[in-house]
Amino acid sequence: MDIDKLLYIDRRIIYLLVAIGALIPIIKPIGLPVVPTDPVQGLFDKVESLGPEDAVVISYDYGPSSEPELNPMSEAILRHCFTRRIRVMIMAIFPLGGVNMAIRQVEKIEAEFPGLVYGDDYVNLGYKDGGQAPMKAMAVSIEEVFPTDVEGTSTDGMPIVEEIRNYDDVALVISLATGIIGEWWADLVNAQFDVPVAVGCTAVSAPKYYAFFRSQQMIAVLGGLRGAAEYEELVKRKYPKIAATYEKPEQKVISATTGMDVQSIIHVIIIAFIVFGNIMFFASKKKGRG
Amino acid sequence: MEATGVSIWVWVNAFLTLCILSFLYKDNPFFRFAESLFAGMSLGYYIGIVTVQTLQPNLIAPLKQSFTANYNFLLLIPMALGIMLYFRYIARVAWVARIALAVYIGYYVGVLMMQKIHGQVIPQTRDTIMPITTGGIDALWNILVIVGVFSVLIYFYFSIEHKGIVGKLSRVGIWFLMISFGASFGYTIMARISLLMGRFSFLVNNWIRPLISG
Amino acid sequence: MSRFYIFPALILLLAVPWSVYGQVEPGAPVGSLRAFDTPADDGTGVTLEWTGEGEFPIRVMRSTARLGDYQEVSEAFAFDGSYVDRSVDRGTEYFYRLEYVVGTDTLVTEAVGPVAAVGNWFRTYRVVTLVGTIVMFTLVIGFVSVARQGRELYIRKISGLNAINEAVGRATEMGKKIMYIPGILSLSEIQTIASLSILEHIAKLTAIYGTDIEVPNKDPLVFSAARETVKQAYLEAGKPDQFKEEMVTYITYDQFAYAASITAKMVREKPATNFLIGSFFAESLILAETGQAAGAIQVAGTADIPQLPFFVTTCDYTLLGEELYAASAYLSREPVLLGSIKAQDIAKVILMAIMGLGIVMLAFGSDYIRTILTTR
Amino acid sequence: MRRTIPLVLTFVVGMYPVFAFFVPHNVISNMNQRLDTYLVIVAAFALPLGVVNLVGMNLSKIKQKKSGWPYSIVLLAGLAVMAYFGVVGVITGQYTGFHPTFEDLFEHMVSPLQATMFSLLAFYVASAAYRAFRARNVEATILLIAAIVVMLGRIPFGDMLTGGNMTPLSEWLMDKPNAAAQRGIIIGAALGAASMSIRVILGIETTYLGKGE
Repeated sequence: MDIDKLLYIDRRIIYLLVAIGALIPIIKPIGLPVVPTDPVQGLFDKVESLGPEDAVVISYDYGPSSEPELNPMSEAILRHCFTRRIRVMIMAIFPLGGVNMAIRQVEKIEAEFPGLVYGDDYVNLGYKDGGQAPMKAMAVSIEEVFPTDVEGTSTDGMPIVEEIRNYDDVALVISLATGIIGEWWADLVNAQFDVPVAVGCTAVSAPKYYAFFRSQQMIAVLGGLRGAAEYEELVKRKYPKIAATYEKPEQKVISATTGMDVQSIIHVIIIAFIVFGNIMFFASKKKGRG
Repeated sequence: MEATGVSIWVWVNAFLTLCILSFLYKDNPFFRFAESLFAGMSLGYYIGIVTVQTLQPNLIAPLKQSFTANYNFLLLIPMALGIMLYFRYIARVAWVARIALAVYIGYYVGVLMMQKIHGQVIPQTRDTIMPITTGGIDALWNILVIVGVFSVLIYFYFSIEHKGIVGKLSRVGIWFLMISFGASFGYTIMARISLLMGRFSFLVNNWIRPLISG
Repeated sequence: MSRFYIFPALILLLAVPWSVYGQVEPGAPVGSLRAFDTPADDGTGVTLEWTGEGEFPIRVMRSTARLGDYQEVSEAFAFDGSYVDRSVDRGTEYFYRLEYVVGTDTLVTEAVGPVAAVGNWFRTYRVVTLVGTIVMFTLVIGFVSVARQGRELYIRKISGLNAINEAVGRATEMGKKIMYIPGILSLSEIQTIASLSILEHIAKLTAIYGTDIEVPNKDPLVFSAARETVKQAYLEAGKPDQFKEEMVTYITYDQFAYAASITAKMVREKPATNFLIGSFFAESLILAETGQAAGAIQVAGTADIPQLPFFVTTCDYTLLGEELYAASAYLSREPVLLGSIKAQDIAKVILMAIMGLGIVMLAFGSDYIRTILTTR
Repeated sequence: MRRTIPLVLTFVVGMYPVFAFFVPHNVISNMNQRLDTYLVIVAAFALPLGVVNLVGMNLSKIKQKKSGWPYSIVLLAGLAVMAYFGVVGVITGQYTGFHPTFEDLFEHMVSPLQATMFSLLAFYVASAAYRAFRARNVEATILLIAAIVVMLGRIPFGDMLTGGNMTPLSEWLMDKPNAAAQRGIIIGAALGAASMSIRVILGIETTYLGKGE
């Protein structure tokens, strides 16, 4: 057996195994449990401390390509806020499809909470162009930044918009973000206007955000699918009613917990390859010396 | 648009998905087709986005509405700067394009500088000031973080040769960087797999399953 | 605490809030109402302060005349002690009073006013940032002028710079082309500007050695500036005739379509060397891994921290964060720019000293330094 | 003249946001908000610079029948169709937003292409990990161990294997040594960016302008 040849195996073998690993649980979910961590617990506790008299801004700062990671997160958070009857203002800063994410998510979850009144308990303000500009302007007046909601209806007279005038009335901003926007909420909005900010991000940004989490510029960081699965777990534990939603078959296919099965399998495949590569590496070194 | 119980769009979607995935095996005409289509369509998409989401609401609509209200005539300044960019095509006046670039770059450079100093340097410096005498394990971890920050900063110190004590500290800095890179890489794998799941779950649940079940 | 406020307080004196005091009514749940222009803002707020205890509900009332019609602005509790009215019109004079219910009677405090919101000229809470900014400017200007006077500044060898020259050399030996990818952000990103000055250096080398270079772009402004840069480099190297328009091209504005085109080029045209220098996002690994598989030597450089692990694992050399900026100053050939690297170093020393001092003071029970570094 | 005007402008416009950062007065802040939208407009005008280049290159490819020229037709067709449906609403005033076909084309063609290209990363992280994580020397070994610990800590399987110890360990790694290193890079890179900004504002760094007169 030629060890050197094994050391440089064709990448395509790795690709094939990864593809197979991803397919199996999609066809047949397994369901392994996850353990919640501090950065996620932070958001759960914060939301638990809020009630109907408080308002939360949820900003959809991601596009279609991050859906698999951030949708399950958004669903768990929306369900949690709606169950606690916290007032929710939904908006989007991400230019490429952020508003579509917001629309689809709100449509999906609002159907589960028929008791809530649009314009009073929650509102979807839609997309605002300009990145940091609207984020800054919201410190003065949210209504001026969003004169209409996502449907083009005037927000003038909507109780939630009348009462939640600017960041002073907002208890928490949650940004579901890809790329740099999550960071803006921390180093711009939190730094300049002192509003607590929690960020749910793709797993790529999370390592950097641990530094922001430590300095409490972000009170919570939900990193990727794992973060979503943890939040799902926390919410399900506390609220059996929400847990029941996740048992429905059509929800099961795309929940974060199911997704973790795929993750487990592929992570194990990659680790196995790394271990194999190192064994071969040391074997070839030995051979070289011999 | 219902073909075999699956809409034609799902077929298009699935076809393009497979075209791109085929690149993993090797470069081939299907990938080349999808790649060229992608380049063209995406640029066309941005032409639409820029027109509808930027030029229409921020420039065309306000100017059409009223020239004087809300100082709308000031919008002629960015418009003029934008047009100056095209002076590049005429050699004799090409330098005029620099004016637009100068304004564009100048502004963002100023904005970013303040954001970095105010939003990153100061808070991160502040947060490195941590208690080290409280006793217990937390104090130990705080010392670890402080050592990490200092050694990484020393690694980035350019004015001294990295020899002796400075060399040792910067070596420690490299270790910290390596832990961070390894950990971040390991952490990120999850994000990348999620993306693949999204595509596979589309192929399986929206395309193949309906085909099989009729 | 009190020591820290001396400096801002001096500045505050320049914009002393004009405040008016109300009367304390004996036995009332709230009293000592005062209203003043909210300091250090853009003239959109009037701040009210009062003394009071308990969760006693009160209403903040406002009118434009002392004896006029008072409208409710907000509800509050006695123990809140303050409220900022952000619904004012700038420059309009208002009168305020608090209203509360005892039994069946609605009682009011004495009205205070007139008070108007005006724009202020300094954000007192950003003194520390101002000091930091001034220090940074001073350091850069100072060291650049020292360098200008011809004084030698020692900067250690940055190993990434050798890697750049070697990578150009390898492409020349192999007779294959060099691909230079300037990141995917526009000129609004500082990294892109740094990348352009590194590109200038590399283009000069390729002009001298007669190596082929290609710079595919995602951002149209960068495209236009990169073409200018490369053209200029060929001119300065005395080979203007060797510059070809096709060297700097535009691909598309979409991140992933751009990545698809570049990876296809890497596989089909097999460049000997890839430079990935600038601001990168998720496409970093798509590009670098494909380039690696295609057998190219790769040098990367970015300050986008999340992408560093991918470049470090797939490229032959990576300029990490600050090294990118240092390299661009180092390579731009002008010795004065070395002064700015020195300035960065001194800034680091100052920061480490502040951190060290803060940690020691904290150990002795004083969080003075932490407090002054609190930003808003 | 040709160099002085741009440099003076860079200085004035660059100092403005610095000034506005410290001065809350409405005269300053109003203008600052305007500048934000203005520069987005300037950037929008830049897009044709790229489009002209791309179209020109592909047309000449087709004319000269260079290898792969049929793909240039695909590219130009995609560009034309998408751009047409993108701007037709604004030009005719028929739609306030996008033509419905534009949204369909995006959702069923552009978006899946983006997502699939993005998803290739799942394969690339695997192959990069296999190749790069070798215990060649001290640094590489640290990199390797940290990666494996965090990978195991992220998946439920890791906890099953170690009786629940993997999640806390990987969290510790992320929260302590990782955060320390990240902080070091953040501070360093921010200082580098700030000093680069000052060089640009003061006109010391001018590559982006081109050097000629």
